[in-house]
Amino acid sequence: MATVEEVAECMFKEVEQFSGKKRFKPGDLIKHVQKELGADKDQAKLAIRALTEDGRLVYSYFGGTWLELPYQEGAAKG
Amino acid sequence: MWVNISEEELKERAAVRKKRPSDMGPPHFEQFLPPVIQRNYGQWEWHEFLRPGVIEYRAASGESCYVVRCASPRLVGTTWMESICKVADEFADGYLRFTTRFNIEFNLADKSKIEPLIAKLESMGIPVGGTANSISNITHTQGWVHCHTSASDASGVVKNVMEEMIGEFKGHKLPQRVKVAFACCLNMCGAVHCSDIAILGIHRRPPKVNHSTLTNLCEIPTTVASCPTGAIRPTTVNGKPSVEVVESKCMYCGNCYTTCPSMPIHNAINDGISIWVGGKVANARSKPKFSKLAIPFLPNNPPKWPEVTQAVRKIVDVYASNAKDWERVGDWIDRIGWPKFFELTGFEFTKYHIDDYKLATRTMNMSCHIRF
Amino acid sequence: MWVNISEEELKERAAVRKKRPSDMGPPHFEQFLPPVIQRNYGQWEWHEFLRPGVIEYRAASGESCYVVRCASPRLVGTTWMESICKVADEFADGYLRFTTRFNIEFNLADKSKIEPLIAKLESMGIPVGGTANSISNITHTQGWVHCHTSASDASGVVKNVMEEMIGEFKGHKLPQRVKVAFACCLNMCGAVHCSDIAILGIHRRPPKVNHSTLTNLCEIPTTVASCPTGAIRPTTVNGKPSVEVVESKCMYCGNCYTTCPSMPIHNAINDGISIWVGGKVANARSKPKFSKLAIPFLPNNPPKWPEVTQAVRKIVDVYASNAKDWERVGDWIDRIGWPKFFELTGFEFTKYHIDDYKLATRTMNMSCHIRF
Amino acid sequence: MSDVKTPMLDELSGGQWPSFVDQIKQEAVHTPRYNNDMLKQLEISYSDNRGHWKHGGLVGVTGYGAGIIGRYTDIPNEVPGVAQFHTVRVIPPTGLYYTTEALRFLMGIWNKYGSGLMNLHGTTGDIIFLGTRTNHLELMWDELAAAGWDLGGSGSSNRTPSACLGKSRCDAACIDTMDLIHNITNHVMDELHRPAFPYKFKIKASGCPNDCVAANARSDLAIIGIWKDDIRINAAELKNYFAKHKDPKQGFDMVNHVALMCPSRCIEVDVNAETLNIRNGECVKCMHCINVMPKALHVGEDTGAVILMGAKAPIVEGALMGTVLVPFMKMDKDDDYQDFKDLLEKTWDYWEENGQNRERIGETIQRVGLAYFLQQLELEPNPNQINAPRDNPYIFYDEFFDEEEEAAG
Amino acid sequence: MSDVKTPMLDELSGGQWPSFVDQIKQEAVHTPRYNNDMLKQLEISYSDNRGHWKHGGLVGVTGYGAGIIGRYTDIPNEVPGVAQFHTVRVIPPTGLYYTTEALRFLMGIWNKYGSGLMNLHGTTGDIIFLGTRTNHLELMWDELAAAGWDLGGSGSSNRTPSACLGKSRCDAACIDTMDLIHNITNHVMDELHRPAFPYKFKIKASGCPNDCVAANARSDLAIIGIWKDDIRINAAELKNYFAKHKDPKQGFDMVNHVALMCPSRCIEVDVNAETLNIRNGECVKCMHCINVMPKALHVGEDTGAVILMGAKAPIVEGALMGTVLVPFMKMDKDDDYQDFKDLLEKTWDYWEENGQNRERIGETIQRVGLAYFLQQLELEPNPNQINAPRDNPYIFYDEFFDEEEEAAG
Ligand code: SRM
Ligand code: SRM
Ligand code: SRM
Ligand code: SRM
Ligand code: SF4
Ligand code: SF4
Ligand code: SF4
Ligand code: SF4
Ligand code: SF4
Ligand code: SF4
Ligand code: SF4
Ligand code: SF4
Repeated sequence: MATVEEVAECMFKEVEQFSGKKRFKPGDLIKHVQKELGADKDQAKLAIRALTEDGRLVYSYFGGTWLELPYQEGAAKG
Repeated sequence: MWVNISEEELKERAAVRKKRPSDMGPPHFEQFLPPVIQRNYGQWEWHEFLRPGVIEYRAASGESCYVVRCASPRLVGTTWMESICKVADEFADGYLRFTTRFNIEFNLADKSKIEPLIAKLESMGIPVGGTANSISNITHTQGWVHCHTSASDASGVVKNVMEEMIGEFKGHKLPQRVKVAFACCLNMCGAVHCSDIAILGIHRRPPKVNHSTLTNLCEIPTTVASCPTGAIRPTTVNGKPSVEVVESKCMYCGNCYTTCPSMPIHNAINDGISIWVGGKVANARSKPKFSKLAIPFLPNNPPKWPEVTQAVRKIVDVYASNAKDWERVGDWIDRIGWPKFFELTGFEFTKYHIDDYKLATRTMNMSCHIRF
Repeated sequence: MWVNISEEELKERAAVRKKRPSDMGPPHFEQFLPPVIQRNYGQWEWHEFLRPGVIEYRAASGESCYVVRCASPRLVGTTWMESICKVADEFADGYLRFTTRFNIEFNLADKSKIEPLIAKLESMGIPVGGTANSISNITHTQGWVHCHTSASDASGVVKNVMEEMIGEFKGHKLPQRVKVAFACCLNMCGAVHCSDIAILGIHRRPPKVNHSTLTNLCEIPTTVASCPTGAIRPTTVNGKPSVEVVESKCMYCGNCYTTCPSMPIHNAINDGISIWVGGKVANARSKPKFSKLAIPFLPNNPPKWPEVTQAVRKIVDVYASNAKDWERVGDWIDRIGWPKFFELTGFEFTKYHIDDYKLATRTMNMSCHIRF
Repeated sequence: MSDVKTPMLDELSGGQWPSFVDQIKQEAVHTPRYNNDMLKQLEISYSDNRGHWKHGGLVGVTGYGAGIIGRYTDIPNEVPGVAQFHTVRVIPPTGLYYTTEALRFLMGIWNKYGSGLMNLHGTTGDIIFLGTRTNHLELMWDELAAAGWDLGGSGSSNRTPSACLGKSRCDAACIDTMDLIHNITNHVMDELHRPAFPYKFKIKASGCPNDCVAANARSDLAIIGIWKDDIRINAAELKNYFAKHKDPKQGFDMVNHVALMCPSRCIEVDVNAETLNIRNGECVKCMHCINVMPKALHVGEDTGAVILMGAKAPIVEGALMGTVLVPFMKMDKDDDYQDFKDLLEKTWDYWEENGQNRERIGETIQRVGLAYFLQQLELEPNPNQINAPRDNPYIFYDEFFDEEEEAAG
Repeated sequence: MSDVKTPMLDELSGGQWPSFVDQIKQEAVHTPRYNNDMLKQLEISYSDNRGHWKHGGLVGVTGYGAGIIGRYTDIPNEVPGVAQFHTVRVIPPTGLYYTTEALRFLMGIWNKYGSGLMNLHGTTGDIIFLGTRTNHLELMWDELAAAGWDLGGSGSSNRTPSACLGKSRCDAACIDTMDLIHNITNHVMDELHRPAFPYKFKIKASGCPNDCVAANARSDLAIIGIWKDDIRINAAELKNYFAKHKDPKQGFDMVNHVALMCPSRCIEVDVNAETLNIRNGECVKCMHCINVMPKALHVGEDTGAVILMGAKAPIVEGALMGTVLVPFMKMDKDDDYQDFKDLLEKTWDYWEENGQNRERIGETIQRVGLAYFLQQLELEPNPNQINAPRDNPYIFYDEFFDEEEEAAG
């Protein structure tokens, strides 16, 4: 059984790898770690919590909610 | 930093932030209930309207709670709210309540305070009413005050319509309650899809793509994915990757603009307002109903939006003089029929009124029930 | 050649065939109208039911036309029809008429002939009735007598149901007319989609492909194209081209079998009958309504189909004892609600009753209108 | 009687309702060459719980593409007499009135060329001759045609139109359905006999909204009589109904049976004053009050027809009732029903051009949208065409301001 | 007053209905750093007929994925004060009762960290603080949290649940909506703050079918109070209503206002005998008669809730009202509303697994079919879930006889 830290790392890598090409919903990442690591949903949620509380991933909201690497957004750029 | 906080405090805060409480939910409502309500919670036996804006609730204990309801612009500043708090302190022991339609309520245990309270509110320019067969406050949304996809201003239209309907707010002169709602775009954050009279801001043109800024500000795949109807597709403009919009697929929701600021949906001359009627939520008598299209387009005409105000006035007047007691707008129209509705209001019936979306089949008159 | 025509005549005919008339349409109806009807055509003022099966029509001239209506099995032989013609000659000056529900009508100018005519018909075993608040003849289709896609027999079921309903045919004892229809497959050549009580033969399994004969008898592309839902696709079986059926897409219409005899749709143990209720065509009171599913499956149980007969009896009895005067079955159910319908009939409510087709959204109870 | 053993069918012989089994048995005596095997096959179906027919699409008479439905047994060795057993559809006189002379002629033909079994009538309204052989078709048709009887529709044709008895005998008829349908049937002869449509097309006419020919539910194009002015009231007869109301033995209730059953609630009855008032502007012409009191109430005098389009059975897109295209059209006999024929023409033109294969006109309308369809047929939008306006905001505005122009102007 | 020139807005100042313009102008005096530019931008919108905001998706407070909506002006050079103008959603006390003390605390925070403008309330029911800057968010949140106020939902989260005032003041309440929603709100904290659903999810509870919080139309999961037994009648008060009926001055009509408006026509009134009889088995619990005579008629005593699912605004598949899932569920306080929580759990499990991106639960139900959805949630089919059974014959029979077996057996 993977630890919450490992689950978080797995999620982070997925987001990092596709940054700029694909966006992930929390649900996508949960399904990803379920598939990759056999993590359960509660673990996955704790991992997201750790990632966002540490600011490694940020939530964004565009129609729906996404998890992304922190960046400066277009709307703020003028 | 516009806030007056010292560097020190800032650092201190950052340190404790990790331990900041979270997920504590709302404070328990009990502490905010006026004593007469705490005492009689769940024991109410009947209610009666003493006058427009005032309701008496009688409990099994024999005690009564007197509610005085007054208007609020919903978009309030702390300055004004402070004056409301003062009224609550003076007349209602420091308790007050908001309704699900943004009105303010004072719950009194003491009947003798009703008239002085009303006098006070009126002196402050705050109308009392919105109960029973009135037009209560308008359920509405942000408009140009805060939302990016708005096709019209919410607060401005609401102000004008309520100004026109002030008599209906302050009186019980209609056959039934008339629930009015406003939403500034098809997202319909107001209750527009199920209101007696609904005012809906509409875009009529697809977003305009600003090809020069798009690649800087937005990711192409995300932008393409943002469209719920698949109207956006990648393309190349002047050798640079960009997107284009298939006009026939766009239903003007502005979702692409949410995702990508280079796709503004506003269109000063084509944005405007549509009017819908006959919706309701309550299960009283008929089942809940959706609002149906009455007027497909009225121009945005700030600051007074006279076309909109007049249209609402027309509907209210025709309804008031034709419906039976207790008949909601939608029930009344169902009884007299849509041909009569268009005849009585003088609104034009156009091809736009005929549904052509997924469930359109069920809106067609598949019968010989005809009215001449 | 089973016909007795000489070789000579055959040749002769072939010669003149080129000049055979065509497109002459129906003979003009006027020549078939009884004189009392010719005289008063378009001048009728009112009608009155003198007894079940007998209607008086009064014309402006003061003349009356008396109609006597009797049953017919619709599937008739020339032998029996000759005996009917004799009756028409004897009592109705050689005129007779068929109704849109296969009944036979004699239009009399002379009131005194009514009773002898009825006596004659009854002596021939032909019941008189089918007017007003009765169960008239059943609108039905071919069944095993002539159609290839039938999931049940039409004439057999109809015979059994009418035998059971003979009292309702001969009397005016129901709250309103009850229109019954039968169709042997989803094509619904009867009026099953809009009848008070509808009996529908149903297949429940897709056609079985006879791979060995298919290439001989059918063209693959035509067979594939024959399926209205695209459930058929080309495949290869034992090296030979054939087709396969995607089960989840098949809705058992038998259209493929029409095109290709190697795809029989019959299934002796899974074919059967479903019962539908509450449809109507007339615009009287409510708009025309579709029939709604009451019983998803009853077995084919020839020759008596007792399950079907009993189900119809149940519906008729519950309706007769609960509906108000003038209320059609569908209007009655709409008033008391479907939960009560299932309670009163004792029919089981199942997942099959819940619509999941294109317009299903509009069949869901999107309200708190609930009956306990 | 025939000596074919049919123990199961025999259980349906006799009884109080005329038996189809007896009909076949009688014809098995009369025309055994088909009907002995017909009985045999039917008994087999009753035992093995399935039909035994196969469709045959290739039969017909020279020059026509309609009127014959081919059928073959799937057990020809057991029942060679019905190895071929096709049906012939014959157009009946509009209104289904006959003389015995005419019927006897038809029966004579059928005894000669077919099984002697028939349906009077098919559900579309044709005379159905049930069961003959391919090589008899032309011969039979020679004789029918010579006597002035024509074949009915089938396949992707305009099917045999039908009418309620209308003005011939009914006090409610707003239009002369029989004259109209006779006229229209002759008008569509080519389309009826030489199928060229995307799919079948049915026309039915009822004289009033009671719709005794089920046009609203079973015809692609329904013509249903209606009136525009007020319901006529016969005061004297109305008094009689009030008297009936007051006599409890009569079981007649002017309030519950008339006023409260009016769907638009536009009838006010005062049983004491014996007055009945109808707000005709709200009346939906449903016929109910007229049906209940046929002596006192009558349809108006300014009559015409509602034209509805698109009814059909469920396959494929789900059943449809006809939807109102024209709320009121005069049915002008003197003008040879030209307005209606023009509409028919336009409908066919559009459908032939744009209908997909196996798509009934009702499905075409659903697919392209009613508003668009009306435009193509040059018909005006009218609120009577709908139950209610749209409740979704997906309006395809095709009128808007051109920004360049505005900017310039 | 602020010296920003707003000639158009000024036309909406004053009047009989409280003016939002006056509110902003007052705050422009009080908190000019945001509101002068707020006024300026709004005046621009009024002149050029369009909004000037851009969405910003990235703002939030650490650890939460909800509660903040980002906004930027698209003309930052002209109105730098609102270059950033985000909103903050705060969960209000269930039922929207406040003390002035509590309100003053909130206002104090907002004067310190934001524009001083707010919505009381948003249409979902949150306290909306309107307009602040990114770098103020955490600071403000420190103070709010310390005082026990929490942020509301946004994005693909469980949104802030809301309730009508229910038993706190209403004589019609069948369930204790405020207690229920307070409880549920605490129960969904994680789903509210850390969005992980396919799309938003809203829960609302009304105490009776009058539905004063519009749950039936505006919440993915609606809990609406109802009763199973008979409507209670207070005989003495009923007499008073009959008296009212007989006094023409009162404008009260027991027949027209009560009996004839009952949708199921299950009320019989005899004004002479002064009796009123309700056939409760046919009553659809619509509330109408109780609304008209609140002193004489009362909801029953065997109370619980209807659970409806799937209401939503039109985008994308068209608006939906909630559809009945469970016709009657006991709302058991002592059991901590466990039945309801179990249903919620099952719903989320199914939807998280099977919902498509941006698909509200109502759309999921439409897509998979209600019957199938019920099966997944282990709920029984019940005729109260539908208006009417299917009218199309496309039944997917998944029970049938296996031919091999039959043949063998
Ligand atoms: C205070 C409030 C609930 C709250 O928690 O805030 C409320 C309170 C009451 N409602 Fe309501 N309703 C409130 C919003 C609603 C809504 C929701 C809305 O307005 O968006 C509805 C459904 C709207 C709709 O159908 O479109 C609503 C539909 C009703 C009805 C049903 C009306 C009908 O269609 O017949 C009644 C029954 C009645 O009219 O007697 C009712 C009755 C009542 C009663 C009489 C119930 C009672 O016994 O306490 C309350 C006082 C009535 C009054 O104000 O006239 N209330 N009521 C809401 C006041 C809003 C406002 O400020 O105007
Ligand atoms: C003979 C008749 C039934 C009867 O026993 O009376 C009949 C018999 C057949 N119908 Fe029908 N239909 C008959 C009236 C109807 C009706 C009723 C009506 O016309 O009022 C309908 C429903 C209304 C409608 O048109 O929608 C009807 C809807 C169908 C359908 C489904 C069409 C659809 O769009 O949903 C089919 C399937 C097809 O066309 O492939 C069909 C197909 C057939 C075929 C041709 C089956 C086939 O594909 O070979 C049947 C030939 C049976 C046979 O053995 O002769 N038949 N068919 C009726 C014609 C007799 C006549 O001309 O008077
Ligand atoms: C003879 C016939 C017309 C024809 O051209 O053949 C006919 C004749 C009359 N119909 Fe009909 N209807 C005939 C089929 C129909 C049909 C079609 C059908 O049965 O498939 C309908 C629509 C079916 C439906 O709604 O599902 C039909 C719906 C009506 C109604 C409306 C009933 C209602 O829903 O209230 C009336 C009015 C009434 O009941 O007084 C009516 C009334 C009448 C009257 C009283 C009209 C009149 O004044 O002449 C006629 C005698 C009534 C009777 O038989 O009780 N007729 N009538 C048909 C007899 C069929 C039969 O043998 O039973
Ligand atoms: C603030 C509020 C309107 C208001 O002025 O009160 C609001 C504002 C927005 N809504 Fe809403 N919605 C608000 C209640 C609603 C409601 C009403 C309700 O909850 O009862 C609805 C209709 C009911 C429903 O949920 O279906 C609603 C249906 C939408 C939709 C369409 C959702 C759909 O499935 O059809 C969107 C579009 C989206 O989610 O992308 C949307 C999106 C938005 C966004 C976030 C626009 C966006 O994509 O950025 C708006 C942010 C405006 C801003 O400037 O802050 N908002 N939104 C309401 C929330 C305040 C609160 O928390 O109390
Ligand atoms: S209705 Fe549209 S424009 Fe108005 S607040 Fe909601 S999302 Fe924004
Ligand atoms: S406005 Fe909506 S429908 Fe149109 S392109 Fe943008 S996202 Fe798509
Ligand atoms: S309903 Fe089906 S089986 Fe019966 S006659 Fe029509 S097509 Fe043939
Ligand atoms: S029975 Fe109908 S749906 Fe099924 S495969 Fe054959 S043609 Fe297709
Ligand atoms: S449809 Fe009307 S006109 Fe025709 S027979 Fe029936 S009642 Fe008479
Ligand atoms: S015809 Fe029908 S709608 Fe018109 S008044 Fe009579 S009952 Fe009412
Ligand atoms: S929904 Fe019912 S219980 Fe709640 S406030 Fe309205 S009337 Fe009272
Ligand atoms: S609650 Fe509604 S349905 Fe029930 S008796 Fe009262 S009015 Fe009729």
